[in-house]
Parts: sequence; structure tokens; C-alpha cells
Amino acid sequence: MNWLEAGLSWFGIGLISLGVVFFIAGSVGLLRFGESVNRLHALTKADSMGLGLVVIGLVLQAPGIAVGLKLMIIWTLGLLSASLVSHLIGQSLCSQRRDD
Amino acid sequence: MVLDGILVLLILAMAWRCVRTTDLFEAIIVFVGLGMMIALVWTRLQAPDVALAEAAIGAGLAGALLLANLRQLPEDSSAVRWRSSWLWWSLWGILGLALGFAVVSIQTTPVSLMPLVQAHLPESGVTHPVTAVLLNFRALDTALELAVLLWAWMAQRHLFEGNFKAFHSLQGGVLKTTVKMLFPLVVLIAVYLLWRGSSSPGGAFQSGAVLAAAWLMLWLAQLPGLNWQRLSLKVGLLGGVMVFFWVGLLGLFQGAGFMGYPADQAGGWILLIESVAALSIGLLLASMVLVSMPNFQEQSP
Amino acid sequence: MSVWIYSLCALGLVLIGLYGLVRSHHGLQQLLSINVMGSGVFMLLLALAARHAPADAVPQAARHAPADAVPQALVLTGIVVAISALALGLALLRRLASYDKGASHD
Amino acid sequence: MTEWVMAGLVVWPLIWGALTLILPSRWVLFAGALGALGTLALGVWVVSLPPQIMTLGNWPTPLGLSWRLDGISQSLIGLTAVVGGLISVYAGVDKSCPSVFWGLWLGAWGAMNALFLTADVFHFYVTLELLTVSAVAMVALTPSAAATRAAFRYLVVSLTGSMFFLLGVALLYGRYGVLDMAILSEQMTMDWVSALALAVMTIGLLAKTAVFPLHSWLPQAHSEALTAVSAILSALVIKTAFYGLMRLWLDVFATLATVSASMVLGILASAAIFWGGYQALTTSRLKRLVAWSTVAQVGGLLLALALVVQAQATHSVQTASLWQGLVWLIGAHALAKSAWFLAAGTVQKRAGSDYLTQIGFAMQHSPISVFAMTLAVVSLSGLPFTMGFIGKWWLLSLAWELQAWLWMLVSLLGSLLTLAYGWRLLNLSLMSRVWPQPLNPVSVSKDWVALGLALLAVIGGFGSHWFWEGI
Amino acid sequence: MMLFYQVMMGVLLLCIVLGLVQLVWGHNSADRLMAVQLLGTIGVAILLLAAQAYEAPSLRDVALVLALLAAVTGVAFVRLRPDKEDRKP
Repeated sequence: MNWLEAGLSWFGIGLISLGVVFFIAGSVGLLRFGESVNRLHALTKADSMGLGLVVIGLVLQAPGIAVGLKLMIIWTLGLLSASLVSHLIGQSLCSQRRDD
Repeated sequence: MVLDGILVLLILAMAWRCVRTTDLFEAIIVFVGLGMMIALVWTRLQAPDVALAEAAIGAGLAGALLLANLRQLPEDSSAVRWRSSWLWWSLWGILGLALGFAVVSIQTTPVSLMPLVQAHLPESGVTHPVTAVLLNFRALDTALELAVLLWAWMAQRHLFEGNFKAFHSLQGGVLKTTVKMLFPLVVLIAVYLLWRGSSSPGGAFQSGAVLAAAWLMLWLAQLPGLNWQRLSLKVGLLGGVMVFFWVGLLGLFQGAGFMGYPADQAGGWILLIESVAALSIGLLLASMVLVSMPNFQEQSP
Repeated sequence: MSVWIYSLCALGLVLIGLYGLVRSHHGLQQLLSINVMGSGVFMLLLALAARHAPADAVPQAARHAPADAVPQALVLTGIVVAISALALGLALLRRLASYDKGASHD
Repeated sequence: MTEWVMAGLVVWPLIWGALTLILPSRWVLFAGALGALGTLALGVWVVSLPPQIMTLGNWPTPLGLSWRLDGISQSLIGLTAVVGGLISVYAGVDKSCPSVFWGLWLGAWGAMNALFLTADVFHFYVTLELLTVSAVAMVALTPSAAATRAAFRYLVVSLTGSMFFLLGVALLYGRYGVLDMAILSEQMTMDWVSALALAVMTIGLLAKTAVFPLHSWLPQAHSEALTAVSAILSALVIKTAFYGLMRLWLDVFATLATVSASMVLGILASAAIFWGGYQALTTSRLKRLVAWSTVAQVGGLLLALALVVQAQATHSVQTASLWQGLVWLIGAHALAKSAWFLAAGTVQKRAGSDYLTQIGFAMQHSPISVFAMTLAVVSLSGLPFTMGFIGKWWLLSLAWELQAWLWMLVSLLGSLLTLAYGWRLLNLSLMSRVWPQPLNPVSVSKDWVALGLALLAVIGGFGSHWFWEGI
Repeated sequence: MMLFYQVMMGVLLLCIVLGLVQLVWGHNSADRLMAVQLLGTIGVAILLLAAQAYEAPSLRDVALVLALLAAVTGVAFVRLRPDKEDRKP
């Protein structure tokens, strides 16, 4: 079973690295994109994909079911919060645009 | 080590920005970000209880409270003006230097109360040292801290009398649905934190702050929340202080000293106090934030 | 070693808070400055508490020798006090703003 | 029984204060009266108890909190009870006191009792904060922009002061690893960290006591507040921070308190005496005058502290009971100042104006209040047969023994200044040419409360055997 | 393994620096909101990594609370930010 564990651990490392890459992309996007709506796009990518990949990577190495569950709850919260906030920001951006 | 360095530089930069910027909205946002970073520092300093509280308060409720008030404040307002003379700045510099020396020289003498805390931990009724200190060894501190919260609420309530205004807001089914999904989860997390408190980081205050966030969320989504006129709610606001003091007096009656518990019952009493206190803290914090909201109106029964 | 860095950071926060208190032109920012200063003091307390337990040098040892619990309890108390004071200060500012508005309408 | 009394001192006012929140409004006054009465009784009772240390929750001392009942705390709790009780009567008669006053005032009272009792530096901070929150809110009870601004200013200064104090607590804990005052006092050694802790804690408390360079919040806050609140703040709340200074300089940091450190205190005190006196001589408003005189008298108290510190550092005088002199001065000031504020408030209400030029007629028609003011001024300036006289006498003789001629001169000049601005006020009631003006009806019982406090300040002078026995 | 987690945390901290730039020099309040939201999420990720790296399970609770409160403040910020679209009626 040792190779399985090692494989899982390497897989986890890969996922976490990928997640961090998403975070980098999100941050850079937030800085570089020209318009607020585009920046919103970058942000949500970082939020949902970055955190999600990191969480999955960590779940693979989690010491127990409970910890895994907690990690999933955190991810769910992150997802909900990201979608909610970006929805609201988008809405207010739209209404702002209508006003102009 | 490098990580610590980056974190510290980040924090100092944010603090500087927070006090220097002329845009109040930016100051508040930076303050919230600062709270998040400081929560990270607390975890680095092995204080997860404080990190929990900071994440809930510094990075959460304080931001909501500040923003709720910001909308109602004029642009140029009522600062306390100080005459900042060269004398003041030299004092500032001297204080900085002196503190620097003190901080450097203090490192060499590690002393603490921790051995005593650990020696008496088995008698305290809980297994988590921070909870033992908060609710048993230094219980009166915590009781008076609840009193500070209650009295601040009292003062705030008086100041806000008849000060409500209406504003129109964003609408959206998404928000409502999400909040309806989130609410039970949040309450569950609050209960979990409370329950964890006796054996590991967590406890009444963190749990109360999360509860407050739950009620705040309900209000933000314009869902029916709490009816602030109800007597039971008002009793709930007072509950923390009251129960704490009554249990304290009961300890005196049973010969365990004021604010003490008989050793075999300590765990139960602490759990009772923590539950009531968490509810009180949640209600007080939520009501403090809500009453500052621009269109909050107390529902009549 | 990391305790060192955080002690100095605490020092910096206290000084920045004081600076902001004197220099800021809005009551709200003064309240923020006081809170920044408070964070500095809390950080000093916790950094001192963590002196025995280096955070990442030996994680196993760190688990067995937890950081001092007393300063943590003190800081928790302090955080509650700080948010209460913040709420009170904001309420005062709001009251003041409503007076000023009334004065300008009259 | 003793433990119940001590616990009651804190729990009783806080519980009744909290209950005022949920009681229907017509019951609030009742609850407030009950809370005040009970606290008064307990506060007087505690004076008769033997001095002792009470550990909370029966935990050994450096681990748990402890309360210390000794001469200083007993007399200050008793003083707070008497002055606070009489001010409560005034507030009960006063129609302009909103019902939330009772909750706040009982909270402040409980906080003060806890503050006098505690022997733990961090717990001292918590009680200071509870007191700050209630005191600031009490200032803001006056529905005016000026009062709210004063309250905000008070809050900012006070919070900053608390933060400085907490910084000192952090340094002390880092250096000695305990928070108990008695143990800290034993272990105190002269080094960099301790000296800095003393410095920052003193700065914090000086700001809260409103000593000269940090005083500017006081005149506003104390003069804009409701009359009962002004009296509470000037007579009692200021004293709590001063009590903290006493504990720090005479007990916790006694090893560090050198002559040169006492010189710093003395210089600040002299500046406060002269600046406060000058402002009181030139201000054009009644309550401002009384508030500025508080600034000056806080300077007087600090001067006394500086002398005691000097005596302690040089060991030139018998020092064991010097605290009695300080407590006596605090008591004299609290009684006289509360009487003066209450009388001034009554006159102000009657005249419907706060300007000295417009209150002459009202002064002439409130003889009781004017009498109370006269007694207060006499006591504050240290003229014979009052508490103030005995305090001043003690202060001057201490200065004589220490050969501190400069401080003696300052103290005497302070008395002269007090007389001067007191005369400036009292003279208004003697002027023959005042414009008759309509007066607002104000209950005479308010005058009597002020007179009662002023009479206590005089009668106390006759009951001075306690004082001289101790010295 | 430890080193890997630490490097990851370091990179995430650098991301926070980028977010901070946006926070300070953002064009409007929406940008700042996004930046603070990003800060919250990165904070959660760092906490989770730290919990794994230093075997400190309580950090997961901190991450949980941070994620939760970030959601609440995010919503509160959007609803309350002072911008021209919420003109008083």
C-alpha cells in the first residue's frame, strides 16, 4: 500500500501546486485586467478553483474522515461566499453602468 | 522565518495605509484586511483561540460595524484635533526607542504563569488551558468583560434613539436562497465552537461572534430575523452577565469562593455559563451592528 | 526567532497607531488608529507568551509545550473590550453627525 | 460575611444596572434607587471590616484574581458610597436625567468598587474600561452637539490611556510573569523594562486623571455633562485613575520611584495648578470654571503624591501611613467638588444660562446653593476648620519636613488661586446691581443635597482624629 | 513535505501582497471589495496549509470561521458600500 500513499501524496502536492497557480493567476488578473467585470472574473477563478484544488489536495492527505468533512465544509463556504459576493458585486456594477 | 518577515511587512504596510489614507472606505477595507493578516499572526504565535476571535471580530463584525456607520457620517468629521508639535514627535520617537530596547531585553527572561495553570488544570473542570483561565482562574475578568459589552450596548442604544433612516438596496433571490442554506450551517458551526471550547480552541466568545454573523446575514438578506422588542430577547441580552454573577455567588455560598466553583461541578457550570454567554454575546454583537445599519427599524410586536 | 520579529512588529503597530491618532482628520480613523495600537499591544502580549514555544522549529515539542495561556485569555478579553469601545465611539460619531446635519438644515 | 459584602459591592450595582434595561420605564427609577441604596449600604459597611485579602474562586494568588481590602480601598469605597449616594438623590430629584442614566451610573459605581478592590494589574484595566464606557456614555446623555463632541474626545483620550496602561501590563507580564500587584511589588527590580512599564502606565493614567498636558478633554466633558454626571465625573471618576497612580508609585513600583521621578510628577502638578487656575480665572462660564478648578486640584493631588513619593524615596519621614494624607485629600476634594458642581448646576438651571454675567440674579435667589459653594471653596482652598484645611496642613508640614520649599510655595499659590476664582464666582451673589430676570423653578431639595455634601466637607474637618492618629 | 508547504504559503503571501496593491490603488470600491475577498480566500488557504504542515488541527477551525465571516462581511460590504448607486431616496 506504500506506493498508493506515496502516489496520493504526490497527487496532492500536484493539486495544491495547481491551486496555488490559480491563486497567482487570480491575483495577477486582479491587478492587470482592464475593467472591473474582468477583474471579477479573475477573482472568482482564484476563489473557487484555487481554494478548491488546495482543499482537495489536502483532503487526500487528511488524517481522518472528520477532517476531510471539515475541509469540504470550508470549501463549500468559500464557494458560496465567492459566488454570492461576486453576484452582488456584478449586480451593483451593472446597475452602476445603467445609471451612467 | 521568511514567511514571518513577509507577513510582518505586510501588516506594517497595511497599518500604515489604514491610518494614513484620506479615503475612509479604503481605511475600513484595509482595516479588515489587516484583521485577517493579524489572525494569521495569532496562529503563528500559537494562539488559535485569539485567531478565532480575531477572524470573527477584527476581520468580520468590526468591518460590518464600521461600514454600517460610514454611510451616515459626513466626509469631514469631528476628529479630536491635536496640536502635533516637535515635542510630541520627539516623545513619539523616544517611546519607540525605549520600547525597542525593552522588547529586545525582555526576550531573555522567559517567565510565565503557565506552569501554575497546568498544575491546576485538572481541578478546573475543563481541559483547555485558555478556557480554564477565562472561565475559572480569572472568571471575574470575563464577567466584567461581558459587562463592558452590555454597557456599551446600553450606551449605543441610548445614542441611536430615533436615528433611523431608510435606504433602498439591492434585491436578489440569489442572496436570500444562499442565506437560507447557510444559516443552519452557521448556527451549527457556532454550536460546534462552543462545544469544542472545553477541550480545545473555541469557546463562548468565538461562538457568540459566529452567531452574531448568522443574524447579521439574515438581516442583510432581508429575511425575518429577530424581533428586538420581545422580552425574551432582552432577557437573553442580559443573560450572560446575570448567570455569570449568580453562579459566582453560588460558588461563594458553596464555599468555593466568589466566582469559583466546587471542583466536581466546575465543568457543568462552565458549560452553562458558556452557553448563556455565547447567546448573549451573539445577541449583543448582532444588535450592535444591526442598530447601526442605515435602514434598521425595530419591528413592533 | 520569529517571536523577535513579531515583537518588533508589535512595536511598529503601536507607533503607527499613535501616529495615526494624532494625524488623522476623521473621528472614525482615530478609532481605527486606536484599534491598530491595540493590536500592537495584543501582539506584544502574545509574542511574549510564545517565547518558550518556537512556532516552527520543533513542531512535536511545540505541541507538548503549548504557549502561555494567560496572555491569550487577556487578549481575548481585550478584543471584546476593543469592539465595545469601537461601537460606542461610532455611535457617538453618528449622534454628532445627526446634530451637525440638523444644524446645517436649520 | 465579609466576602458577601465585598462581592455585593460589585455584583449588586451591576445586576440592578443591567436590570434597568428590561424593566418597564416607570420601574427604572425604583430599580436605580434600590441599586444605589444597596451599594451605599454595602460601601459604608465595608469600611468597618477588617483589612484582608480575598482570593476569587479560592485559587492561589498569582494564578487567580484576588481582591485586597486595606485602608486605602476601604476609605475610597466608603467615600464613593457617601458621595455617590448623595449624588443619586440629586439625580433622582432632577427631572432632566433620562432613565438610562441609572443603568450607566450603577455600572460606573460597580466598576469603581471593583477597581478599588482589585489587586491585579490586568483586572484593573478591565474595570477601568467598564468605567470609561459608562462614564463616556453618561457625558453623552446631554442632548447637544457640544456634549457629544466632548464625550467623543473623552472616549478617544481615555481609550488611548487604557492602551498605554495595557502596554505597561504586557511589559510587566513579560518581565515578571505575574499580574498580582503584591507579588510584582516584591519582585520589582530597577531595570529598563520595569522603568518603561512605569512610564507608559503613568502616562496612561495621567491622561485619564487629566493632568496638565493631557487635560484638555476634561473641561469640556465635565462642563457639558448633566449636573449629576459632572459631579460624578469630577468627584469620583477622576479619582479612580489617581488611585491607580497611587498604587503604582507607592506600591507596585515603589522600588523605582526615585526623587528625580517625583520631580517630574511635581513639575506636571505645578503646571496643572497654575494653568487650571488661570483658566478658571478667565473663563466666562459657570460650569467651565468649576471644571477648570478640577484641573487645578488634580494638580494639587498629584503634587501631594509627588511629595509622598519623595518621602518614600528618601526615607526621611515616617512613611507607613502617608497614604492616609492622600486619601484625606481625595476625600476633601470629592466632597467639596461634588457640592460645588451640584450647587453650580442648580444655579445654572435656575438662571437658564451658563454665563457668569447672567447668573447673578439666580445666585442671589439660591442662598442655600451659594452657601454650599462658599463652603466648598473654603474647603478646597484649605481655609481653617474644613477637611481641606487639614489636608493642606498635612501637605505643607510634609513639604516642610522634606524641605521641599518650591512645592510648598506652589501649594500655597494654588490655594490663593482657588480663593481668587472662588471669590470671582461668589462675588456675583454680592453685587448690588443685577438685572432681575425670570427664574426657572427648581426644586429646593437640590440645593439641600449640595449643602449636605458641603457640610460633610466641613464636618469631616472636625472628625479628624482618625487622621491625626494615623499619621 | 514541510518545505513544500512553506514554499506554497510563501507564494500565497506574495499573492496577498499583489492583492494589497489592488486594495490600496484600486480604481473604485468594487475593486477594493474584490481585493479583500481575495485576501480572505488566500488567508483560508494559508491556514489550511499551515494546519497540515504544523499538525495544528485547530487552525482548520480558524479557517472555517474566517471563511464564514468573509462571506458575511463580503455581503455586508456590497450592501453597505458608499457609492453613487445607493443614492438616498
